[in-house]
Amino acid sequence: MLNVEGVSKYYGQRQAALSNISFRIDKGEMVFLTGASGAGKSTLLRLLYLEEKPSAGRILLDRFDLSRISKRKIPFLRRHVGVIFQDFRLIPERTAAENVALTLEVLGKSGREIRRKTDEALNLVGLLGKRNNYPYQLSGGEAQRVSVARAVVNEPLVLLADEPTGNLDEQNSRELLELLSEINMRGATTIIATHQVQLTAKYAKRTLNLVSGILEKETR
Amino acid sequence: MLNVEGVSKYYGQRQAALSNISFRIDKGEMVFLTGASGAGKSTLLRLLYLEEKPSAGRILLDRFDLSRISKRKIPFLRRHVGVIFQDFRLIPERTAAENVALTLEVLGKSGREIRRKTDEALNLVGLLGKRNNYPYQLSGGEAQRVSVARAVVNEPLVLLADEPTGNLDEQNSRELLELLSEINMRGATTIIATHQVQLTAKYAKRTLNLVSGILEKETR
Amino acid sequence: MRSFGRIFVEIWRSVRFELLSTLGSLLTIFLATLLPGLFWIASKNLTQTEAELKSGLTMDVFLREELTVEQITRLTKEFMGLGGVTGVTYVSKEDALNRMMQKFGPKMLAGLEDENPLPASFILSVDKSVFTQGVAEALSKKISRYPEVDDIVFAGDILNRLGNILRTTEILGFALSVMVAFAALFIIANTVRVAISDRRKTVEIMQLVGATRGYILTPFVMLGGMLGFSGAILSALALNWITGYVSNHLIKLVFLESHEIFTFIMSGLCLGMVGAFIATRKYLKI
Amino acid sequence: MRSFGRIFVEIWRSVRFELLSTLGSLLTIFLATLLPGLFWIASKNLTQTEAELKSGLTMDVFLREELTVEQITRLTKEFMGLGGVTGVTYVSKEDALNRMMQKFGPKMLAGLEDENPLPASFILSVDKSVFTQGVAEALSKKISRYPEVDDIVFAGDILNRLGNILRTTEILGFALSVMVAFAALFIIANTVRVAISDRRKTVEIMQLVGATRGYILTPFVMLGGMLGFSGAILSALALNWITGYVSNHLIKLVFLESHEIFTFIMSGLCLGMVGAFIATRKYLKI
Ligand SMILES: Nc1ncnc2c1ncn2[C@@H]1O[C@H](COP(=O)(O)OP(=O)(O)OP(=O)(O)O)[C@@H](O)[C@H]1O
Ligand SMILES: Nc1ncnc2c1ncn2[C@@H]1O[C@H](COP(=O)(O)OP(=O)(O)OP(=O)(O)O)[C@@H](O)[C@H]1O
Ligand SMILES: [Mg+2]
Ligand SMILES: [Mg+2]
Repeated sequence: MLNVEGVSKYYGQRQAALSNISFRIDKGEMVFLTGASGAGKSTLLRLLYLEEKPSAGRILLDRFDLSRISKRKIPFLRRHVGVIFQDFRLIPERTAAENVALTLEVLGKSGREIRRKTDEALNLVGLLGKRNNYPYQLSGGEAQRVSVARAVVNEPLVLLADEPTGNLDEQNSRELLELLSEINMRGATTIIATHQVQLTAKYAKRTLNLVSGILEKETR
Repeated sequence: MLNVEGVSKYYGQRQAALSNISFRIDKGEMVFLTGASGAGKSTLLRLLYLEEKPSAGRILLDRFDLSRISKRKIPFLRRHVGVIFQDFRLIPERTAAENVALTLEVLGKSGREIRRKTDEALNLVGLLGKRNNYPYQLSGGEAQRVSVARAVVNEPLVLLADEPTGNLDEQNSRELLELLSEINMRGATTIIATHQVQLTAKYAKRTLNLVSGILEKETR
Repeated sequence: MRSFGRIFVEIWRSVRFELLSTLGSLLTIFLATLLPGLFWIASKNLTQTEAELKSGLTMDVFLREELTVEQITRLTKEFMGLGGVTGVTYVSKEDALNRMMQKFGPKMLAGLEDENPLPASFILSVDKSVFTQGVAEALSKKISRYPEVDDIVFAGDILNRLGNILRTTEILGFALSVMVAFAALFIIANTVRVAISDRRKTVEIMQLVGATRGYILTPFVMLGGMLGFSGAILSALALNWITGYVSNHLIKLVFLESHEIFTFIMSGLCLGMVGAFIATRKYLKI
Repeated sequence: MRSFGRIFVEIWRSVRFELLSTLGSLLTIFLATLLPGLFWIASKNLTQTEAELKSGLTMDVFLREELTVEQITRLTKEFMGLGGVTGVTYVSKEDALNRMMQKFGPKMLAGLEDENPLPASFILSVDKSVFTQGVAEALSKKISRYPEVDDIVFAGDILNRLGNILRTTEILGFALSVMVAFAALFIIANTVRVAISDRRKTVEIMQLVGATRGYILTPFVMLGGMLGFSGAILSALALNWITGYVSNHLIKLVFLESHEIFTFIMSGLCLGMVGAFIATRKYLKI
């Protein structure tokens, strides 16, 4: 499914954010990506949803070579990748529901379907009551959950989550991880970047640990 | 120092983000503010740095009544309040160092002093090496630490921190809290909002716990 | 697929909070398109007037004395043989006096009948070729060689100089119009830039969830097109009114013909879309 | 305290990445200020020309026959007594013929000396009061009551109507200029809005760390002022050139005087600052 082969990413010349990373993730797997602040977790995810290109190495997603894909095809690939951003990236002038709906609108889905699926997704993260709140009317944790709802609303093939529990209390964190693993069960290959090592322990899933851009050890 | 008297905050009519909150914080105290996602922690802090006004009640900071202060005086009050925002709020077109310098620039400090203090603050959060990085060139945790540096660079009388460790791994979290308590020792009244209850336990400081906008219990 | 409804919602989102600004930009575009329109109409009318003046222009050949019928016939024939001459009319002393009287009124010239001081003349109609450099001079040299001819008067030189001035003015006007068109392009681009810059985060996020360039561009390009289109229509209406007003109060003017109006308005539309496209492109990463 | 250095750094931040856009807006403001300038110069020259025409205008009183010296003296005195008349000149039949010959050349009117058909006349110089409604009519009525008077010719009516048209044109021009000034205001406001909208987050954060309104506003208002100022200067230069060109090739024109140029450029500056202020204010919360 996902094949990362000797990928490096340099910003400027001084330091590598990622050095010669290689790993394979099978279809339907759920993998944690851990590491200290600045270790390169977000950078790796950014390569996977094509916000940036690797400086060296290859990334194969399904049949596509992400390092070579043409610009015109990027949007169509992204439609199969759901992303929960570390900084949420909600559209400020749209309500929670409209933000979630965006993923479906872009696909040209019908109004009825958009409404049904949007409500479903908001319900899943426990925010149906805040459907008409604008992002500035949401707490940090609520915004994070809206971002989750938007990522999962279209049942993506790949789900990337960057620090999805950073702004959540324990109770909410646990619920959110339950939700992500449920979506994973339904078939979505899931990669979760987090620095909360105690979380990964609880799930006993495969864990990739980054230390200053180097893939240190792989635990299971 | 800080006197909150029967403060409520309503958004729309449906639900109160804060209901009839009252507490006192003495000069030089360090207080944790805990509560689940959406409990009202950020809202309370927003009232303290005057991004919003309370719907009811009074807030007295030093000799100033924050609920009555004139718009023209707000900037001058804010200069004595350092804030670490939950969403960082770094200026995208300025480097880390320039972001930290902003607080001092606004005060009309000399170039030499600005450079000295900025470097000092960045060093404190361990990011002197990233002084020339723009915010998009920082990891989530690094951005959070720049936000910390900006808040403390001018040695504020009051220091408000909203989820300052949300994007940090354990090691960095501990270091940051050490830093905040050090700044507190130097005299800054400090309020830290967080959902990581295990942190507050370690420090054995006074803790205000919010549950759905109501001040539940006060532990020490 | 991508419904029109959505596009108008997007446009409305841009315009909603900025109604005043949108109206301001409409006013500006209206004014900006007014100037090229004015120059177009002015140039059209001037060209037409100049053509009329030229086609009505004659070369007056004054004669030493009245001619006999044979002389008239002969000279008429010979003059017609000269290049550029399209018609020859003989004006006797009496005809000349009648014409003069019509011009100045009989009272002023009363008593002139008895001793007519005006000379007889030939009036030659000429074609456009005479307005080319040197042709008129050659023609009048040829004619002045006839012993019957006393003097030749031809206003072509003055008209030619006038024509040159008109053409210079037209070139200036055209240059100014091109500059103004650029300005209009810029104004529209800027208005759309404000709209998109206010929503740059939206655009960025749309791209991240899989929106194509076209999906994001379309509403903004349409907004620009609508601005240019409406501005040009307002401008055309104003030009029509101005032309009418001047026609009634000053001098008769012709307005643009319908296909020219169409070109004018479509130029506004295209200008708007191009301006918007340029402005929007910058904000797209892919 | 707040150093000039900082302000220019802020302006430079705004302009740096948007050099082309800033130049575009400069061009637009230049064009926008050109139009009021043109109208100003046109109106100045037309007013002056009209005044000259009016001051040179005379009322021609044609007489039935030549007068004796006593008659001339008497009538001159009486005409001078009439309101609005500032001078009286007697033109004998011979004088009239001489004038006519000067106008049309002696050849055309040769032989007229023997039997002069032109009448004698008085030429009355008149002052401005004659151009007010009804005064000219009253005056000519009074004069026509003299038995010596045959006919009165006064071009004031035509000039008056011409004046009216000029004034209408001036009003239109002024209205258009006001609209264009609004447009210029809008263009500057929009340019500054793009600058500030690109940096709205910056502005918000600056306020949160304790920047005053003035601290944030100043660089943007200065940017607007500089745009308006430079645009007006460019415009003044272009107007000077155009005036010179027209003076050399078409008709002599006067240019604005130095205090008028100063007013013109300062208007640009103020317009720019006001536009920028309006644009910036919206983005401030406190
Ligand atoms: N665009 C960029 N230009 C330069 N350096 C960058 C850029 N983006 C990231 N970096 C650097 O690369 C390193 C890895 O960043 P990354 O965001 O991947 O860290 P992370 O593991 O997500 O950390 P965190 O847990 O704090 O979010 C950091 O040191 C960061 O400063
Ligand atoms: N501007 C607003 N308009 C309407 N509702 C708002 C607004 N701001 C906050 N709220 C609501 O008020 C409640 C408290 O929000 P607040 O941001 O204070 O929570 P929090 O304790 O900081 O949570 P978190 O830990 O998730 O950041 C939330 O339910 C939120 O949706
Ligand atoms: Mg990260
Ligand atoms: Mg919060």
